[in-house]
Amino acid sequence: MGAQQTGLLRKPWFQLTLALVVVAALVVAPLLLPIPVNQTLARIGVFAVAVLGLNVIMGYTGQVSLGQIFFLGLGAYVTAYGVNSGWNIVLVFVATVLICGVAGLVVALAAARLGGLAIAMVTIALPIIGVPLAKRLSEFTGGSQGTSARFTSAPDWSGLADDQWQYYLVLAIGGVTFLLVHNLVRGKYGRAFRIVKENEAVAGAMGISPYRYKVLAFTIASMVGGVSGFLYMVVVQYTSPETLAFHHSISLLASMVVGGAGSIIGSLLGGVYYVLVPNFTNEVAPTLTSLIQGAILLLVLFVLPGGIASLPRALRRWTRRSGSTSTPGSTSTPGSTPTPGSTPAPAPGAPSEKEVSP
Amino acid sequence: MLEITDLTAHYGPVQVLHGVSLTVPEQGAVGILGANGAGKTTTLRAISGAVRAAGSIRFEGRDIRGRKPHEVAALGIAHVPEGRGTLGNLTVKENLHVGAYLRKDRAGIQADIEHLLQLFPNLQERYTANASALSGGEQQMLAVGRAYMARPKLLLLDEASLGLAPSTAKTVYDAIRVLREETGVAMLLVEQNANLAFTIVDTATVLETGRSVLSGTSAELKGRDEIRKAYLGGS
Amino acid sequence: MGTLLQLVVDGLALGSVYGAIALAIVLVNQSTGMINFAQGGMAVLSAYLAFTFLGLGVPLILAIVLSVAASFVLGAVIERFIMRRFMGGAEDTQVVVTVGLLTLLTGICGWLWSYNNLQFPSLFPSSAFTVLGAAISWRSFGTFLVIAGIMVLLQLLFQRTKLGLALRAVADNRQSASFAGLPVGRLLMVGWGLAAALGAVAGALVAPRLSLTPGMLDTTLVYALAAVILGGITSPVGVVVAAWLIGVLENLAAVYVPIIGHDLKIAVPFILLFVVLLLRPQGLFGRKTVVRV
Amino acid sequence: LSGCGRSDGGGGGGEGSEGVSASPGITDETLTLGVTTPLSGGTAGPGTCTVAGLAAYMGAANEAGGIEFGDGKTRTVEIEAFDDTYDPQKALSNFQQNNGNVFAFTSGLGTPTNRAYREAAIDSEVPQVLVQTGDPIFSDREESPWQLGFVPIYQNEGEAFGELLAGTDEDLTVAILSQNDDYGEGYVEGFKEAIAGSENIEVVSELTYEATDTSVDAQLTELAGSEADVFFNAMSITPLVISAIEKSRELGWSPSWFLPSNTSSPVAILDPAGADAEDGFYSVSFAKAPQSPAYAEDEDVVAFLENLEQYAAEYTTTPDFPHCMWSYMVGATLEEAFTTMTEPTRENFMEALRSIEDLQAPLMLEGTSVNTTEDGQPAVSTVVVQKYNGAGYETAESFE
Amino acid sequence: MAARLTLTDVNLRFGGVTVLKDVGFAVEPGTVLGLVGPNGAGKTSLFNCISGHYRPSSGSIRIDDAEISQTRPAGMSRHGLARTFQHPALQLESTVLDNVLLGGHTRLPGGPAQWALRLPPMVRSERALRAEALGRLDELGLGWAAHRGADELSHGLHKGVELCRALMARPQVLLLDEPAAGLSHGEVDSFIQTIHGLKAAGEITLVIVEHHMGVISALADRVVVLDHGSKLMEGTAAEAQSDPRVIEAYLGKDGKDSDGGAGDDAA
Ligand SMILES: Nc1ncnc2c1ncn2[C@@H]1O[C@H](COP(=O)(O)OP(=O)(O)OP(=O)(O)O)[C@@H](O)[C@H]1O
Ligand SMILES: Nc1ncnc2c1ncn2[C@@H]1O[C@H](COP(=O)(O)OP(=O)(O)OP(=O)(O)O)[C@@H](O)[C@H]1O
Ligand SMILES: [Mg+2]
Ligand SMILES: [Mg+2]
Repeated sequence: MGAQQTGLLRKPWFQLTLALVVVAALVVAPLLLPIPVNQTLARIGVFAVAVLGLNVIMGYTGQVSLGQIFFLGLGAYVTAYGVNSGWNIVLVFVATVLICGVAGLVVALAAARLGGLAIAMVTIALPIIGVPLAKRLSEFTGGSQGTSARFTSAPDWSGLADDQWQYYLVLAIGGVTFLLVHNLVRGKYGRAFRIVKENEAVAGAMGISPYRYKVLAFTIASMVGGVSGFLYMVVVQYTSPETLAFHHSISLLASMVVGGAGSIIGSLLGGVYYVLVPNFTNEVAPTLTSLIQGAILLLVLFVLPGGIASLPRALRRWTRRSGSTSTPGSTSTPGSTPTPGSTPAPAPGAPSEKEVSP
Repeated sequence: MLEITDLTAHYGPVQVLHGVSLTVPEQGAVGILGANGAGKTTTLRAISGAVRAAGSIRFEGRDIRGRKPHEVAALGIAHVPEGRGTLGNLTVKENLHVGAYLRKDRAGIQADIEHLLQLFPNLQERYTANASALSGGEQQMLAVGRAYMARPKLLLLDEASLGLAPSTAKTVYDAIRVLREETGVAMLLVEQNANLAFTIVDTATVLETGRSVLSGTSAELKGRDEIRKAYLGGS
Repeated sequence: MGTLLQLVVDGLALGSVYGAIALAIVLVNQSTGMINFAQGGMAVLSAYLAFTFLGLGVPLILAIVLSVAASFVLGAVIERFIMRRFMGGAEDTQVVVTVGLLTLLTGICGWLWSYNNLQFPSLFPSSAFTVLGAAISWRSFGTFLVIAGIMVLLQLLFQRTKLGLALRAVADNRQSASFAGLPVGRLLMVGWGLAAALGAVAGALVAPRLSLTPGMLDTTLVYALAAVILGGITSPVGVVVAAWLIGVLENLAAVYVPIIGHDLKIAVPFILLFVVLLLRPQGLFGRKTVVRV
Repeated sequence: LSGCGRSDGGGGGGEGSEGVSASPGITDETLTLGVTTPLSGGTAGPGTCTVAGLAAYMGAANEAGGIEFGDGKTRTVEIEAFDDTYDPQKALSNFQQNNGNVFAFTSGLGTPTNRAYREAAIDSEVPQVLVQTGDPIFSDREESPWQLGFVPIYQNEGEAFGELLAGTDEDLTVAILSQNDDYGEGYVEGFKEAIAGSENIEVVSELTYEATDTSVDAQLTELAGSEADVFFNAMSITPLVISAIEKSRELGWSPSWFLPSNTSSPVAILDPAGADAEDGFYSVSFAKAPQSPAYAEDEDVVAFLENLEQYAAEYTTTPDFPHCMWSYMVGATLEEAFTTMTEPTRENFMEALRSIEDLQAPLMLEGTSVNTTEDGQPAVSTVVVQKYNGAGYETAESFE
Repeated sequence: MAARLTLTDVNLRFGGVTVLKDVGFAVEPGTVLGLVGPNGAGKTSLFNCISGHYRPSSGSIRIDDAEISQTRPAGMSRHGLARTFQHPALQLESTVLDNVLLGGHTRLPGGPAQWALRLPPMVRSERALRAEALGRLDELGLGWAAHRGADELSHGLHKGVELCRALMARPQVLLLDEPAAGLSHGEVDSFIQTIHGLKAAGEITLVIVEHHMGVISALADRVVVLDHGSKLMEGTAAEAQSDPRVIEAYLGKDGKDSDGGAGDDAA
């Protein structure tokens, strides 16, 4: 059953139809749903974009970044500053993305020389230093009292309510961001990012400079982070130093992995996780949120170490395995985890056996 | 000593062994031949418990299928894995001591290490270097050396001559032969360099897509045309 | 001059706190190859355990010993039933699992012992003595000594003992280690157990100073990680020295470098880290690992 | 729950043309209050207290049959707490998710978190009252029509100390250590304003620290160098205050201490730090300290502790932070407003809340009271300066 | 004819260890150089120097007229250089096809913005590269594996995929590090055919490190023997195999014996 489903999933016409249905549903939904739901959906969009940015640098390029929240925060501050200074909103958006991009570039030029954990430690410094810095630069940031910018009340011509308008803004901007990143990681650059993640020496031999591609990925991630900051202001309309506290970076990281590292759908699921789990735990027991959230995180990963996005793959493997007759086989030592991968032909064979070539 | 019957194994959903049977007699040396992807490595890994398998694997009369690799090792089976099995962040010296982990005789360990270093002068030179700095061939020597340090009863060699210079390969095989004579260790070896393999094995089994399709003594096999063509290069 | 010396002394005391957690992180890393973000959380839990034993009327030193023992078991159990599942998987996932563990442990501590500040008694007298005009509290001095002692022990463990060698071998390549007969699973548990026990000592040492709360070591963890990277993750001595260095330099920078000041002093370890790593990617004392192609 | 169909923009719920139809969150039997506050994370200690006291108060009121409202109906009051982990975004989310079934938000801790949903609360006309932040904006009626702060604005507390000092004739030097945020800044600002005209008071050293710091030893070492007579301390982190007291003793510096209201508890801070009453520890307060032996027999305190035990056990039973007492007073203040509101609407509630004068809420110190009629001031704007006597605090008339 | 790849006096030291000492040779365009020597002689290190993964302590390395000894690996493709690795270094989580496509990275046009927008030229070039990669895989008999995960292939097959990946760069100079290690005899034969085919198809210059003397004699126009980091001799395969120094240092006393490397009659 699982296999048939996924077979269907691969067909282009099916994918297209599915995509259209999803888009249509997303467009119509806010007109029907209650306000809090729309607000939640919009917030999911914000953090999905933030997770997406993290995925670019970490999920795809393998550079552990604990600084992604800094770019969300920076983006939010730039947006707030621009709006409060009365700039045109398009200009605000462009400035937000550019400033975050430039900041990311500068950081990356230095940080990308490091690898592995070292880069994690250097990037974690961004939010950690960012918080006191934001307080110190209070002329721009409003200091520890934060700053609010309200520019997303629905215009009269639209006939929409604020929550709907904000939702559509997030949908449009976030959707385009997702599409662009999706395109980027499919072809030339996606492959390059992945090999930089896996083996820098090989990347070099393929004409891919690990350093330059890390800088590139970091810059793109920062720009996407900037977009998420802009969207944060669309939805939250207020920012303070707490926005970029480093433990949010860690939550983003957790959301990315729970959603599925190196996966576009995973980013979206990561956003869902980021927003809904606290809502859920608040419903269950507000005094035990930390405990429950930790348990949920462990539980999800225990069941799906590859993140929620790996569910179809896991299902496929599971159905296949229960279909096969002999002992379920898998490596027993922790050392080797065979990744399932897609295997069209039933039996592997040596190349000398021509019968296996399709 | 080792008796395998009807071994099957999967990687995830894919079955790669479809019934492998072979026997290694006490103090015997058996070779496994086969094309790339035939399942040679998988067979050895199944014996050491690194891959779960169905069928029967008996060692010295005991069923060892399903045991953990370290339990299998504790029974006296040492495995030289395919590719870089060395512990990269440990020095050559430390790698050898890890090999001797289950042994208690300090003096014997020291003597064996000295013996090995004589055998492989390269390792002598790089004795305190991290294994990851070694050349491909040197790492292979180290892997063989580490298995040797365990003083096993049965040695599983997966392409032990891979990447070794011809003279070194011969040294290794000479050493293995000496080891066998001295200690009576039995061995099961996978070797693409069949010419080299036949200098040491008594019998061999040919695998094709996960099945044993042929076995016989070295002499018999060497005499068969298809074997010569595919594995020996003799015309 | 007096102030300078005092700042150095303060820095060493603070650095010892960072060093304590850093050592536990090194221990886990050297024996399982992971970075454990939950190390601080585990140490806090251990401190709560000791606190609970105290509440039952057990003398302080015995309470600490009991909590160390319990923590060893707890660490081993966590490895076996949680971390084991993720061995050999993606590193990102492993890190996030430890993050999840941290969240869970913090939640458990908050639930069982509340978020209030609990007063944990110190092993050492709360008085101070003066050397060259610098006041040194017995508590800081004691912590300093214990950490230095553990550092030496760990260095010896890894470099001189068979257990240490086995732990490192398992962290390096589990498959090969198991082929050599190393009981991989058990060694992994021992690695986590030891780290948790060490964390328990650390927790008991720093709890009187930071006062016991579920998030007591959250900030410390960041510093400890910085020390781990700065010192070189393979070297217990390096890590502790780096922790002391961070403690001292951050104090000095806060007072003597106006643009940094007390509010931005947290930038100091990172600037230091960055500069050092550019010159020595393996950290101050770490062994260079060769990446060969 | 309240109409799921689309309504444009704000409010939700049934407030509308008829005027008297009830606001969301209130029925003839119950009224629901929302508290968004940190219940996990670094500020969970005081955060938990902001619910605990309120839960204790309302629990007792409900147990006694409920509160009789000004419209003649008797209602029980339910408290819904939401954890925002001190994250502004989550505070807003909690507000948005729940403003449809919560009558008013109250008692929550934190400046950024309260600010994050302030404007949304104004837009949707939901009361956000008696919140526990000293940020003055919440008491500015022009800017914050649906808000009201509870605790004195930070400036007020600082000012009280400043006035105490300004009242002496001695020449005194002052060292200042403050938290690097609006809390510390407001505190210092109030203090400095009060001493501005006094020639005899001189600030000789002034430093800050971060709320996330693990140590203030370096600051103490630097401040001790100034050998100031008075140490004005605007810290809100318990362990850091303890270690500051210890450190200054180690360094042989024994100034007089000014401690803020939220970090001066004898049991939680002064005892563990081994504070010597001889040094002179001053604090400001408007709440009785339940752990202080002086109040062991006090009626309010006894009732408070009992109620806490009985109705707030899921939050905390040990009032280590003054926020527990404050939220208890919030409960009393709300009750006062409820008894005078004549319509079950939020507007009417705001009106009632804004007309409380000189309410002596339980646990309040003599000389302080709840007063909600003055623009620009929170519900409590007076504090009493107290001095530590080795066991508890007693009111201090002057600085000595 | 000018040499395509020229090394002069290349030295490489790591701390106290000298890995390469004054190594120099030249490779003519379109020819195959066999690089042999005992384990640890420095063959792979020499490759690493040429491909930029190691920076020689001194000496010069040129491709045509360009000095490349200070160029980083990523810059080498501009000089038409590609290589394989002694220990196959594939991206195990991707498919075989994706691995092979990676080899053509530098041949794809456009920057990140163009790719993010999926402009038609990008789509076309990707499609063309894909077709080419599938063709290549078919040629090497690996077409059946194109959509498999790389981790599903055995060690020997990884070697083939690596070769395919290197070829996708359409290199002028190709460095192969023990391409036949771990191949059975029949597979070695087909590997030799593949290289012959390459040579016939166009001007590609090859340097091959191999312990398999059969491969060397079948393919190498010239042979350089390294020992302890220095060049021991240079000549034809036959000369090398009969050189007493080479026999002593490398092949072993009875080096001509067939067991040294599956016979020398493979051609
Ligand atoms: N992790 C894995 N996941 C899926 N399939 C695998 C995995 N490892 C090996 N295989 C497949 O199992 C089969 C047997 O592989 P094995 O490594 O045993 O071959 P081999 O005979 O040792 O080959 P070689 O001579 O190339 O080393 C091959 O077809 C291979 O593609
Ligand atoms: N990065 C490094 N650090 C330290 N030593 C190194 C490094 N790279 C190579 N070496 C040393 O240089 C010597 C030559 O290694 P190289 O890999 O070039 O040998 P090789 O000729 O390819 O041998 P093989 O045939 O075994 O692959 C070895 O002794 C190796 O230990
Ligand atoms: Mg194999
Ligand atoms: Mg080599």
